[in-house]
Amino acid sequence: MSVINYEFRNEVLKHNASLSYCYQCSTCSGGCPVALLTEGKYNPRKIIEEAILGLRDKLIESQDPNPWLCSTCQKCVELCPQKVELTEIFTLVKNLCFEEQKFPEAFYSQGKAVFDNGVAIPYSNSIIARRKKLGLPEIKVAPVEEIKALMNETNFAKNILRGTE
Amino acid sequence: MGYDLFLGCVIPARLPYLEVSSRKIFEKLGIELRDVDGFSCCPDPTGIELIDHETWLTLGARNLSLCDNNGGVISFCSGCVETLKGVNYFINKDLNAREQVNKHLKKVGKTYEGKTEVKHFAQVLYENLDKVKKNIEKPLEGFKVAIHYGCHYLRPSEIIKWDDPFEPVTLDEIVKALQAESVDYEQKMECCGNPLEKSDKDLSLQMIDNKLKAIQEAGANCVVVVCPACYQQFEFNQKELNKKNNSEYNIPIFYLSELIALSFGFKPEELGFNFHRIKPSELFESIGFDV
Amino acid sequence: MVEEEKKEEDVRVGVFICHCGSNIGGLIDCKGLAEYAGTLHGVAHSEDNLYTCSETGLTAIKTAIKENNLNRVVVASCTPRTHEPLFRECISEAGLNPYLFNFVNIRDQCTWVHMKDPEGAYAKAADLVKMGVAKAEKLKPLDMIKLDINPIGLVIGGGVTGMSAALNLSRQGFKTYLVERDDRLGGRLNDLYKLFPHDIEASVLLDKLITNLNNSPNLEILLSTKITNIDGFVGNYEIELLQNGKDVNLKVGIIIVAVGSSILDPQGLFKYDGQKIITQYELEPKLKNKQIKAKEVVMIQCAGSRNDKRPYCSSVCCMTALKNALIIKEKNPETHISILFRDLYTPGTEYEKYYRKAREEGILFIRYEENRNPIVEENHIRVYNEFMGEEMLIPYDLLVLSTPLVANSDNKDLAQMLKVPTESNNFFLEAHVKLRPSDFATDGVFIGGSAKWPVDITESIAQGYSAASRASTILSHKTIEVEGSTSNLPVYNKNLCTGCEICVKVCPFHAIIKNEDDEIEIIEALCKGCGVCGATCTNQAIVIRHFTDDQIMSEILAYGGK
Amino acid sequence: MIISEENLENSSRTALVIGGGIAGIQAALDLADMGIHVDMVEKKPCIGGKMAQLDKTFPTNDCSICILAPKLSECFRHPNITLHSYSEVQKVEGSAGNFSVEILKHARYVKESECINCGLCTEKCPMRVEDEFDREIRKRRAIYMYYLQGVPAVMTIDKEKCLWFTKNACRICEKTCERDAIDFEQQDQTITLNNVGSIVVATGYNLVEDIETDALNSYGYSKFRNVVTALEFERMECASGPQGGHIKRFSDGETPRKIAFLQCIGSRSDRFEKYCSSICCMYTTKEAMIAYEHDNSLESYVFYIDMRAGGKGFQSFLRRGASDYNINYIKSKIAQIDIDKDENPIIVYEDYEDGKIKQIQVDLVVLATCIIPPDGIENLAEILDIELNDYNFIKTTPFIPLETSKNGIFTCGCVHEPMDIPRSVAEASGAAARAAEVIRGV
Repeated sequence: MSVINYEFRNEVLKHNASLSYCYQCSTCSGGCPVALLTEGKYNPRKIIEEAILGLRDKLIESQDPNPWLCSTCQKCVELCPQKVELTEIFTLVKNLCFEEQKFPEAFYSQGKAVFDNGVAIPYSNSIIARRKKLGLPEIKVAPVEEIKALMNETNFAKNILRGTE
Repeated sequence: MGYDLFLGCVIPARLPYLEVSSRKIFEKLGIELRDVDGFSCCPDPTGIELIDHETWLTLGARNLSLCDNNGGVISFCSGCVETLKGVNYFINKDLNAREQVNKHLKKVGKTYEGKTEVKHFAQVLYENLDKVKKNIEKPLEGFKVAIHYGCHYLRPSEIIKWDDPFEPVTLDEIVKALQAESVDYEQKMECCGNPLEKSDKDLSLQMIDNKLKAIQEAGANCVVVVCPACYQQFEFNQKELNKKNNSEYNIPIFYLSELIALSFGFKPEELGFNFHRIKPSELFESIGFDV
Repeated sequence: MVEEEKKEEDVRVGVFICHCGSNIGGLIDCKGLAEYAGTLHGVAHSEDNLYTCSETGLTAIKTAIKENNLNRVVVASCTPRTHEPLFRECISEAGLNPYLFNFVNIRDQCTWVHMKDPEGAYAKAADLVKMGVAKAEKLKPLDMIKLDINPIGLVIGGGVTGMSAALNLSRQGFKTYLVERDDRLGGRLNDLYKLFPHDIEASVLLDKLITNLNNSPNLEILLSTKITNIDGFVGNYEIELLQNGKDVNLKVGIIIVAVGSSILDPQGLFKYDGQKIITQYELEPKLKNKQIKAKEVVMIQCAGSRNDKRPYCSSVCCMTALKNALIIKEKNPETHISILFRDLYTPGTEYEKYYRKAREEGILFIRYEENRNPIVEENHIRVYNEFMGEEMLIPYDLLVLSTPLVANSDNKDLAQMLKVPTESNNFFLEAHVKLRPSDFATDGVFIGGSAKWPVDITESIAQGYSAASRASTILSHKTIEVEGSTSNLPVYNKNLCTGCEICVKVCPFHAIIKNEDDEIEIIEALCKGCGVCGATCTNQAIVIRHFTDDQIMSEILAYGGK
Repeated sequence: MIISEENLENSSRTALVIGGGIAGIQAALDLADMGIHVDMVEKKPCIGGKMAQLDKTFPTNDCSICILAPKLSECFRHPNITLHSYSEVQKVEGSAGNFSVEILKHARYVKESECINCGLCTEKCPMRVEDEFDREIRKRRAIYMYYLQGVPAVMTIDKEKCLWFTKNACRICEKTCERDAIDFEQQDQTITLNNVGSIVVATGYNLVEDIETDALNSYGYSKFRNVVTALEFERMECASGPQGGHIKRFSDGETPRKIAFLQCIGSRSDRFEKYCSSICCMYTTKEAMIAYEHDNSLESYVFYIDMRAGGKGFQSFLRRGASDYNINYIKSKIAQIDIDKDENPIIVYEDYEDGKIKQIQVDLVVLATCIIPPDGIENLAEILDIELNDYNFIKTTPFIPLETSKNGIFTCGCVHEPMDIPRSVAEASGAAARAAEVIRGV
């Protein structure tokens, strides 16, 4: 039994006012490739309705529907007749899940890699050799310390490292 | 003129052979690509952005702040392009976001005002299609190409502002210019499923399975992509699917730059085709394409 | 008349078989049917046309009348309901009396109902044409009745519709009476605070309308006045009224019905208590007096409508709810408002924009299903939210029911006095819902506003004007000729009458009375020619012209006689 | 009831009605029946407007042309109405009570007084041209009757397509005509009306696809043969339409057994038209009912956002649709459609009842495309010096309905707001009443 949570609703609205225009027509869910594959277990419209009603528990705690199943294909954004910026709202939801440390493991490894190396895929010796063989220019190394500094600034470091502690 | 080149992570560190063909064709076309010091991960619009939008925006803005604004920046990767265009979009749309980002950047002595123009490499090629045509030495006759535009090459159109989000034409026109055939297939505009790899591998495989099935049914003999994430999804998963479902996928996957390079007369050896998991040589033989 | 002097052998019938596109021609052989008609007794000309009713077809009839010297015309086509007047007018333009025309219905009665049996349909059509020709031979020219028009209008109902109608009629130059049973003009406008979609105050509009009425020289307003009796017919109505206990009599030429609608009694709906649970109409004055302090407001749409008892959409409630919700929000943006709806009704340009604005202002919309009404509990509403696929609890300290407009309970009485029909929900029923929205089937009586169907203020005003226009088409003339009744008008033979008065009882149009001399009298202007009296009369004292025994027998004999 | 010709004294002022659809016709008839002379201007070769293109009308399911045709004739024959068909208003001067109007009457190259619409010329004309009235489902000739039951019932030569005008050849029609009705020398004519007391603008509407098919593209319109618009379907259903009343889909000529009707195409959208087109829920139900009457094995699916049925008898119409006509109403807006290898449209939708995403294959898709302001409205507004609203319809003000921004000029019907026929007719009468006020000048 859900109860409307105006506080959280307003938090989402403050972040993205387009949410309010949704009239629940289901263009998004009908056009979503993942919704089709999962027979509606993943449902972008329902996430939006939960955001409209401010159902933080469903969105962040129980993650029903699972926001990480969005393939970011952006079809819904493109098709929405009310120009609701669905994926931006989904991003907010996932960002909040991240803050609550409720996110898939793979995102952790990618985030950690960028924090440690400045890039998502560190350069292995074999790749460096292969590049040479292919006649490609030498790799320019990302300034790791500068990136780390910024990631500390934005609190990313704190959140990503929290998982490892 | 020319462009600053934003390489990103996947191509240089995992698929360097795709970088080869890309650099070669731009060189042949006489379009200068400048390597820039100090770039980091773009960062990934299907990764970092989803967990921390602010960090994504900040690092992206930092990357753009390194460009010299002479002609703008291009990338071989649709994900990087979406991030960089997205950063411009948000920074220009939301002044609070711009202020916040610049507050962070100031700490590392940088600033970014959202002015650097960002282009996908396919966009530049499309804009120079006449030049491309002039350099064709070996028309790609017999190539029945299933074009995979990929989501982030097109959408969100508010941010990408390039081709039509559902009825795109640019890649078709490039492929046709190479005198290859663009094969229409049922799932053409669907997502390859790569971003789901992080959260649900099975779903991700189902999506690429559906695409490959449709491509096979339509009678295409190869696929062309313009994004390394899509490339990996198509190229790396065929064997796995075959094992899992008893399917018989063996469809070579080309990067757009590779097809163009072939038509320009570059040899498979110099393009690093030996690094492809699904070797294109069988295709060349079967259609009598004389490399 | 020329035709009357002609002897029977001079009868020259023209038969026109209409294909009606493929409606008839697609199933049966119209050409063959026309050829067959040409062989019938009395037929001097026959042809088939793709659309006899088109200008091309009508020209063909007129040409044939001239070229073949026809004096009777039979058209076999769709239905006399829509097309008989047209063909009558056509032959009268060619110089024939319009009643020398006979209609044979071969679409509705043949090709439509026997769609799966083309041969049977053809045989039946041939029989009907044969019978139609036989009757045509016996047709007699008839005249119409000319009626004087009393160029005065009566508008019943002083709400926004009636005021608009009266204003227009008087501005067109017609003396007009505006009768209102209340002691003030304005009707529902008096109960409303602001009006959608531009949120002007109802009193502003009302004041403006009243000022305009007061400045109109031809207008007489009768307040606190009830209609007690209506006599007469188009052009000549006699109205008895009761004004503050005094009898008043008016003579008018037309009547416009603009009595509006009523508010549903909410007792028993969603635990209505008049305090914490009220209707939108009760909310209006509270909004005006700024009495709303509630923090949690819930509104329920279709409260008492779109159900088995009242299966209609009252069409104004969604906009009313949006408007009132926006007023509350404007005064106190912190108020939480949820609107529980089934299908949000905001058609057109401004209304859809208003709905979007309501969403923008943070009003929540929750859809419930027809068979899962929200349940009102002590401090919250329990509703199955279709969008979530689960039940929700919504707290409330004010519940507002969007109840429908309903027909006035005394519509039936007025309808009886006017001899006009009402529909199943007791709203007045117009002549044709599509093309005659402001007319009644009874000539000289018109309708507008929520008396006919719930409509908003803007549309009520337009409908008031519309009724005035239709009324003006009559009032603009010194006389009119009444058509429908004349063709079938009964002829009453006093000598045969036994005085049983059955005809008086059966006449559905109250056109037959027993007069002061104790004689049966037929009021021609009221007669619609239905023929019930003639069929009922035990002594053949009433004969229906245009449907005489002779004419009908000739049809029967043509079908099966020797 | 017949109105006699003995009128009340009328001022010598006349009325101008622009637009010969059902709204214009009703306004003209009312004014004429009040004894006021009316000049009616219609751009097309014949009056009748959109209503003439419809098969049936809701909620009574009356045959549209059957109930309209008598009114067309009445308009044509009324002694107080002068009909200017194939004409446009090109200049208006003056003010309420005394406008002067210039009308451009296009040359038909056919003498209206001579042509009897016998059809011989059309039969012989060698040019095949897309038929606008039948929404290009069939071809007509370069000399043509605008539609079968059209009024005035005279031919028109399509100058753009006629071989004589394009290639200086042919003139077969001229040789064929037994009444010498063809006149290649005919010129456009300017007609001046003075003493026009009031003007009623009733130029109706266009459909979104008339101007731009963007809103239809994600449904494969013009790419998939089995995706049609509602007005095309209307013509397909119509007995006098291009398919002779036997509904056949375009890919294989088969009768569809499963039809999906998609609502809000181009309307209620921030991308296309923001407003609700008002009539689509009802006309869709009607179309599905009529299709069912053609073939009782038909299943219909109506995909909607909100069913909007507020008019008289509309709710019971929908209920009947569901109970007696096999119409399934599904609350779900369709995002896109695809086709299978037999060109059957595939529809994916969310079913709110169980929250599942479902897929159905149908034989035909009908798009409920939305009403937009009529072509040329900006120009007309400029000529009349009246304002348009945010949506480019004629601007009116709530509580002052039917009045345009200019004194003495009134409007009715879809040219100022999307609406159904009963409301258009009521408004037309209302506009006539207001015009009469001005003309009578009391």
